[in-house]
Amino acid sequence: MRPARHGMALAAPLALFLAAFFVMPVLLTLPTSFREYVPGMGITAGSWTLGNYREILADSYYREVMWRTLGLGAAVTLACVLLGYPLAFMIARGPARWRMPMMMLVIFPMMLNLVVRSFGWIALLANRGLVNNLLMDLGLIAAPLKLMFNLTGLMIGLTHIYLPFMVLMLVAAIQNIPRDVEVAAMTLGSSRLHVFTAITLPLTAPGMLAGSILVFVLTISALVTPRMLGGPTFKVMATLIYDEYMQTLDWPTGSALAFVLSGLAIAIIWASSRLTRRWAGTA
Amino acid sequence: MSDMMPRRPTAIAAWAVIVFLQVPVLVVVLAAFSTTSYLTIPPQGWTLAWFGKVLSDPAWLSAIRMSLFLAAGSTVVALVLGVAAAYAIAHRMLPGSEMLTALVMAPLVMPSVVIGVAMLQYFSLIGLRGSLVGLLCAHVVITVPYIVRSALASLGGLDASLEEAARVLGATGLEAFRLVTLPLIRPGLVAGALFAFITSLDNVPVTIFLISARQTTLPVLIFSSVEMGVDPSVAAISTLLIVVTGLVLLVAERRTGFHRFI
Amino acid sequence: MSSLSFDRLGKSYDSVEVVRQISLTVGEGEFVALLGPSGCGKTTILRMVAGLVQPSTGRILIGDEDVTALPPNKRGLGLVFQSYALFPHLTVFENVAFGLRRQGVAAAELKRRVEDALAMVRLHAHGGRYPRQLSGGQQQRVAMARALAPRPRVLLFDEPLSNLDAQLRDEMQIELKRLQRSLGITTLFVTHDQSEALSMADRVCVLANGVMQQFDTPEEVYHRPATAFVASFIGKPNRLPGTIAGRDGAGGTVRLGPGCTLASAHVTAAVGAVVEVVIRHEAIHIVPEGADGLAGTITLRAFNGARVHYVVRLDEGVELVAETASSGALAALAVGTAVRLAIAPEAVFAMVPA
Amino acid sequence: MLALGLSLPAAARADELVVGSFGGSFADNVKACHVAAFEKATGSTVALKLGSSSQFAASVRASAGASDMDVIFIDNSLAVQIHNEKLNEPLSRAKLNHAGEIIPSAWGVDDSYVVAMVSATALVYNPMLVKTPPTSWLDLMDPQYVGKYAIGDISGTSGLQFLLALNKMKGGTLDNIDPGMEAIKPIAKGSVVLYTQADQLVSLFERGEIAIAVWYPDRAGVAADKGLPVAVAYPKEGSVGILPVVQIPKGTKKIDLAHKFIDVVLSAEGQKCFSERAYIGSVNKGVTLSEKVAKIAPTGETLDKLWFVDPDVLSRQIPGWTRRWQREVAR
Repeated sequence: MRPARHGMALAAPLALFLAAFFVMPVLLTLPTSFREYVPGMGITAGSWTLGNYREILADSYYREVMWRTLGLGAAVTLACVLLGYPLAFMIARGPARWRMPMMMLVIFPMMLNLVVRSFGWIALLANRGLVNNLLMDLGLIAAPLKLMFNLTGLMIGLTHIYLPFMVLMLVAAIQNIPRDVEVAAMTLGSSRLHVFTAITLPLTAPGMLAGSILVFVLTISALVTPRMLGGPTFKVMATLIYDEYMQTLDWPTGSALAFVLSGLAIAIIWASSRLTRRWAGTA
Repeated sequence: MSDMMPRRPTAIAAWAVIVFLQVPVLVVVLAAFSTTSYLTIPPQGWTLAWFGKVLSDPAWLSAIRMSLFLAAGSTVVALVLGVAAAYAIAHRMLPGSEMLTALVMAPLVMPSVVIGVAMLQYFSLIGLRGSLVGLLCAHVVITVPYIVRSALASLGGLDASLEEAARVLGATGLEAFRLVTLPLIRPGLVAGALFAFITSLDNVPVTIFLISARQTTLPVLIFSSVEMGVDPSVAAISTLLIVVTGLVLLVAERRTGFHRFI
Repeated sequence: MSSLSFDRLGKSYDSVEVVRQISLTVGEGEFVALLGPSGCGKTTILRMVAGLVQPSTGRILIGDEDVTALPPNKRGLGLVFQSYALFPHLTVFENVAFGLRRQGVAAAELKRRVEDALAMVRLHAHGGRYPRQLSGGQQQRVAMARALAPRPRVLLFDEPLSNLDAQLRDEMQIELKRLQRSLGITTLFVTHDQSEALSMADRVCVLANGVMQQFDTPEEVYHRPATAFVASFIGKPNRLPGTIAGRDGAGGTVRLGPGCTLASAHVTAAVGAVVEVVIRHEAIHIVPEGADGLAGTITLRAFNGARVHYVVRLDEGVELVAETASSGALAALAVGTAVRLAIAPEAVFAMVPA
Repeated sequence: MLALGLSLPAAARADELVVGSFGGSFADNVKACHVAAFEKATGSTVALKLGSSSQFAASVRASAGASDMDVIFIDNSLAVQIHNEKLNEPLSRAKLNHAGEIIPSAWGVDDSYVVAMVSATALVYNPMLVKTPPTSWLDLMDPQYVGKYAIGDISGTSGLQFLLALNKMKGGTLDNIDPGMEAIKPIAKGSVVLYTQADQLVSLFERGEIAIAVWYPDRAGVAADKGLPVAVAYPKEGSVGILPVVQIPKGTKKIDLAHKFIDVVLSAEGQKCFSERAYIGSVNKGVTLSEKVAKIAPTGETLDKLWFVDPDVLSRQIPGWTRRWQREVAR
């Protein structure tokens, strides 16, 4: 065990850096959320109020957006797990020659700029986009499906962004399972399905949970994609905060919303990492 | 040999997901060749004009340079700061390491618009506004979580006695890290650096507040032109960027084989 | 070569003392085993010698040099880890060359010394391989070669054989001992395996709960255990509940059952005290019917090649395990045979349970 | 890379003016019409910082009286807000040679800004799909357009102005938006999209997804030049005027240079150049627009009928209206 002063010396640069360039700016923003905002006049100096927070809790619109954001986070996370697991399993356990190409194809789309990627989706998902045109030409639907400015479009766009993150974390988790355990279960008479549900899945749960936390957090604070694929009719917390900051210039409400969102996210991370520890048997 | 190998349905599902991941890439690449002056799919007529336009426009080129510089610079700084701290955390060398971990991850949680405005206010106060240093620091803040996360994971999987063996064999602490630990965690770090690089390369909400008039980044330039209409040159530039980063990715893979360690 | 000494060496973690005031000297070229159950502090001592753990008290000397404050890379030691800790990203050759490169040994000399070291462990053909391509035994020998190549002043082993299967372990014991002898290198060997310690070491240091129990030759430790702990830890003991029936100097009598008493040469507790009675299997001798001894009946016989074990139920109901050579008349007693057991008082230890 | 880093110093160069401009074609036009002339006249250089009105407002506020921009293009309501927050330098007409050529109503309160161009919110339609040009805002409700029209979200100027136009038609006032909100609800529900970026409509028109929209004549003019099938109609109830302004944020060290730039913007040449390229109305009385532009940009009678909403009221009311819109219209 090395002395603590070495640890301090190693960790201090990052700790000080974050203190100077993250904690300080954010702390300076905190008072803003307790200020009063007068439209057209700006932030009233010297006023202190809890009103912004009270309004967030009392206003049914804010509550709706908050639940929608959390719901969206959960839905995208779930979609990423469901779509990502077979792919991760294939990468981790499939033929070795497919490993590298598949991995590259997972990482590759991450390189596409988010704004441009959203344009790509718009071209695909619009009422007269590629998908609707194809379906109509095939005679499968009579009128275009609404694929944008609603949950569907946002789910598709956000799942596409965060799926690679999930796949990469799941691959690592699946690789870490000792194969003997699965063989042991099989010799004890388990079917493939049972081995998967009773052994493989629980053993990858911590990795899956870690990936889920990451995807969830990134989803609920995503801005560009919700703005472009969700539009004004499907607002989430991040776009609402953006609007308060950038459209109405009501920074006090905006920062109060931001701290509420951050608080929610931290609470969820904390709760789920406790859950992970319990699953992993270390709590 | 274990029987838990993917069977045909799994393989089909996996390839379907791979296809899903490539779809918008294909759309954008195709749109880059369209003769229309707006983004459209399928392209109407084929042209290379947009590539020519982008490659001859100094604004796009300098934005690309700026973005790549910023992404590379912040990734390097984040690697140095992040790996050192992760090392201390992983080896339980300091009290309160859980708090430090939480602090490092916090920028992921905070909505980035708020970080952007907060930093603008703060940088105005301390005189860093519009400076490259300030922008670099901001990007380090948003990229360092990915580095620390992957470094912690890599270090956690490492046998602590390897470094001790090196020490007993006569290596100094730094030598032991350089000769033993670093080569072993490098693939994990490459993966973390990849996330960091992409995060920096894609960032709009923080960057947009901190750039100065003479420097802008690619995503900010694209984002600001959205308001005034997007022509296929953004698709062309994205295509170019994808090709370049794709090649970098392949080279990195060749050199480190990092895909096996993600 | 140098000697290795501890002077009141101690280590505490958060006020828990895991190593208490150990003083001993490993002579030049001597092979000393640190023996004890897991958690006794032996590995901590080894890591303090290596410089991987800072002692809380006391000093460590190599020869006349006080190395207590030196970092591990300045101590000139060789250490073979339980996990071998071979560098997975380096070839066998580079693993062995690692320490030499730290010393700045010139290329030609380095090559020669690496090859010598590999030849010494009979792996000269394996220099280009990676550790994962070797068997467990081969990895173990690479670890040896790597530790020896820089010509350390003292060689340290941390349970190096515990990951090998039984037969390989026996072979390696002999090989390792031969190597140590031929090099004449001062060696400290940590193990929890008494047979390993007894068969390999010149002297054995038995530890319990961070306290040195006995430091002596294997013969002394085995035949004249200094403490009750040593008596129960070395050899294969019968452990029975009993009470002290009488005292007589350092000895006395213990009562195992209503009508069963034994003379013991090692009694420390007062009359009436509840004790644990420890008697090694091989100290219990089966004697012919009619001779003096405790009467009982054989209930189980187990043959393991060199020895035969009998479980004998005494008439008073107590069960004891006795052991004899696997040939001769006493080796072929059937289950149900009535026998008598003779036990020398020197072999009976009455200990107050911890 | 390193050289690039070092060549980007924190402090602006002494002879360089930083101008906050909208991006895309707007920036191209500013470069062509204003920057070139300014650089030629003064020998100084201009760096354009691209962004939106609200980004500039946010940035000016965050930098609290020490803005890194010397001149900004910004919507008039936000310019008023910046003035209310005391974050701007007043314009000095004495330093502007062309001040006298400007229509009087272009000047902001206390000369806190000056209008740089005149645009409007009007109806834009696809003449291939719409045989009779629309004449009224309410034509949107015509059954033939069901599922084939689009209006903007309140976060964009056109959405807000359409709301105000409807409100006025239904008897509302700037202090009572209820009639407008009620009227716009069904229209918003039927809109193909509540667009947030003006150019979203380009692809909608192009794909024939919409036949008519509440949009900007200048955008329509530029798009028509590129081959988009669109024409402009000013509703008889009167359109609502859009006034992008120029303003000097507080803290600039180049106040004279900033005035010189604004002078170029206001000059007849600058105005004419911008108008012709962008299909936008001029504030310089000496400018006569070409017929092609005059047909689209607000001039003459359409200009006279434009309704210019008091920006001071706007800046105070917009946050409240936005909230109501979010909750009642877009929900």
